[in-house]
Amino acid sequence: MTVLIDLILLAMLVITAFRIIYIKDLFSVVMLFGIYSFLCAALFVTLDAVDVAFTEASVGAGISTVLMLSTIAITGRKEKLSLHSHTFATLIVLLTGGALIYGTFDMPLFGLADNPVHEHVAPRYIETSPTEIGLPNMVTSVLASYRGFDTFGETVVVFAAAIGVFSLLGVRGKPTELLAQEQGLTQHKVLRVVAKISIPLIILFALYVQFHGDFGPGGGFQAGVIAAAAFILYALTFSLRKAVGVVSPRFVKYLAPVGVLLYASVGLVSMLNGANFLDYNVLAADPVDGQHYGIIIIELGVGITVFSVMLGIFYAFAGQVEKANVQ
Amino acid sequence: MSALDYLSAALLLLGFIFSLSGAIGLFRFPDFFTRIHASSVTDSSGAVCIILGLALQTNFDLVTVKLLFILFFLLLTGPTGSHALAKSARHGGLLTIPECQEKAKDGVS
Amino acid sequence: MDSVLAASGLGILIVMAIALARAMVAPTVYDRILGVNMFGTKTVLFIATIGFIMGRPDFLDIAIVYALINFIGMVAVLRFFEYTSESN
Amino acid sequence: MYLAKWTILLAVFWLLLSGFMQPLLLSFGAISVAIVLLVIKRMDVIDEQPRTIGSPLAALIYIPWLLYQIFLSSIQVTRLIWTGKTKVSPSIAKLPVSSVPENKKVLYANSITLTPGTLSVDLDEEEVTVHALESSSIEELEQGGMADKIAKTWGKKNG
Repeated sequence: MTVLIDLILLAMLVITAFRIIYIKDLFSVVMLFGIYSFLCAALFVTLDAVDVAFTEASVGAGISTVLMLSTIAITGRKEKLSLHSHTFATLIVLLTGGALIYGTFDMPLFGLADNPVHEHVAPRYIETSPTEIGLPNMVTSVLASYRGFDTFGETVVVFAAAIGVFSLLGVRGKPTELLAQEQGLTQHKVLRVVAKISIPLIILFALYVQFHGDFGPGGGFQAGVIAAAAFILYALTFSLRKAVGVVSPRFVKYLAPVGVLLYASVGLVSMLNGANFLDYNVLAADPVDGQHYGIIIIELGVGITVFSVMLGIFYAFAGQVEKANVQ
Repeated sequence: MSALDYLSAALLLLGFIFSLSGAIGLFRFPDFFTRIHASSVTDSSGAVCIILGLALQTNFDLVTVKLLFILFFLLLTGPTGSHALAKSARHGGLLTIPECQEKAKDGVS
Repeated sequence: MDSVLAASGLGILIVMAIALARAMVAPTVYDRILGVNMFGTKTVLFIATIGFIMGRPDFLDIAIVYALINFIGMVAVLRFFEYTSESN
Repeated sequence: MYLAKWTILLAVFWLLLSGFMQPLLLSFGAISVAIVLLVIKRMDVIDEQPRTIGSPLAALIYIPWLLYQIFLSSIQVTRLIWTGKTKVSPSIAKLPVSSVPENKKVLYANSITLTPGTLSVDLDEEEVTVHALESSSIEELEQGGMADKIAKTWGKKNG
């Protein structure tokens, strides 16, 4: 039965992808991309990859849609027709695709128990993580402790992306006069009332995801994105000007490095205690407790950075939209 | 299967029928505003029946509460979305069928 | 009971497919938004059902996120739709 | 009073989501609720939204009634969908909302949308514009069954 469900989902995914290629209205393309993300996430759920599905749903369907829509609002809705011939490009794409498919013949069959991925580190994680780290959600153990260094790198990459966006588009410390006339969805009374009721619930849910990453799906990445989405909802329904009044761009700008530094400081503290960078065993008298504290703190660091980076990027994009609107 | 299981299966089936009808209605109804009504069948009755059907499968603990929260949130945001979309469509100049007829009459006379 | 759940999961998938068809071939852009929105709410129900089929009710957290994101996406679409139609 | 209501609501929401009674997670919960309250307070200073979340007890009376209404009209719309489009005679009308308490107007508009067959397409201070699949649904709304139910359930005291 699950195979049938997987097949239907994959078929819908392929159809959506093809439809996206042929639509010239970029606004519709963005909406179909939203569907694409929902389908991807549903597939991840059927594959039991809950944490990935969580991220795909919040980042792919949520934040990406908002950011792409802001981009379209600046650049225009129609795709420019290309005058070049597509033959050469098609050839290259076909060749690359063919090579990739050829490459898969050498790969082991999907789902076999003796695949290389299941033979080296995975059994060790599965066997020892309950005693070494003691978290019910093994994904969090791998992500935050065994691969804590990788996750640190990812957090730094997110932060670096923010630096790139901020230096290109700029995030102002204070709302300018440009924003003064901006009204938000003032006409939509129903929308505003419902948004106002749901925003606190969304933020609380984000914090729940943040602090329960050890037990269920979720963690800092997802929590940061959901919390940022709540403020984006506020900016969309009330107005960017009011959202900037609640959480100022300056605050967001200073908060982004705080998370990265919090993460790094855990590593430094473990080094000062005579262990390797990001080895949480030495953070408490009992190594398992140490792991637990370390993971909570670094997840918090990830959450803070992701939240502020997402909101900051939205502010930068939306600020450009309003600027284009006024001019 | 216990009595609760039968009840839950019946609710799931009913939810499926409502959802399917709404989806068919998306194609059968003549204009955008009538099609919103079709989508509203799936959003309200479809969601209510399916989630209640699933809730009967739980052990009546926190999982049930989470299901009910999903239902609450869908019932809160679903109509809000439909309303805002309809309002946007009218604001964007889309006319309902009675208004179209009115306009056609005015144009003739 | 598992077969009933699996059947209802498949049923929701069919509804999702019809909504997807509406979102792809839409007479007006509003119909497209309507189709996408319906697809989103059906995905929420689908994930919840899958959680029960696989005996992992903690999937419900994901269904909640879907419901939240679907609403925010809808608002974003309306917001930027009003914006672009005004400036054109 | 308003913030106290939110505090209780958020605390209950946290406990229901989490279900853990360990001191560490409970203190995280307290911190989270405090953060959200801070955000609510900051938002209230900035926007001029009327502050209300209503009484949850009244909702317990209203929601089952609403679900019953939804069920009834769903069957009606489902019949319309399957029997063909020729029978659909959509109509649009403006209804007064003066009988509904101010802070329940949004609830009224949403209830109209939630019941299949009727859809609120606009809401302002005095009127709600309703689009219906059949003109009989509008007549039903004009008789004020739903508005009366809301007014009766919440009473006029909250204003």
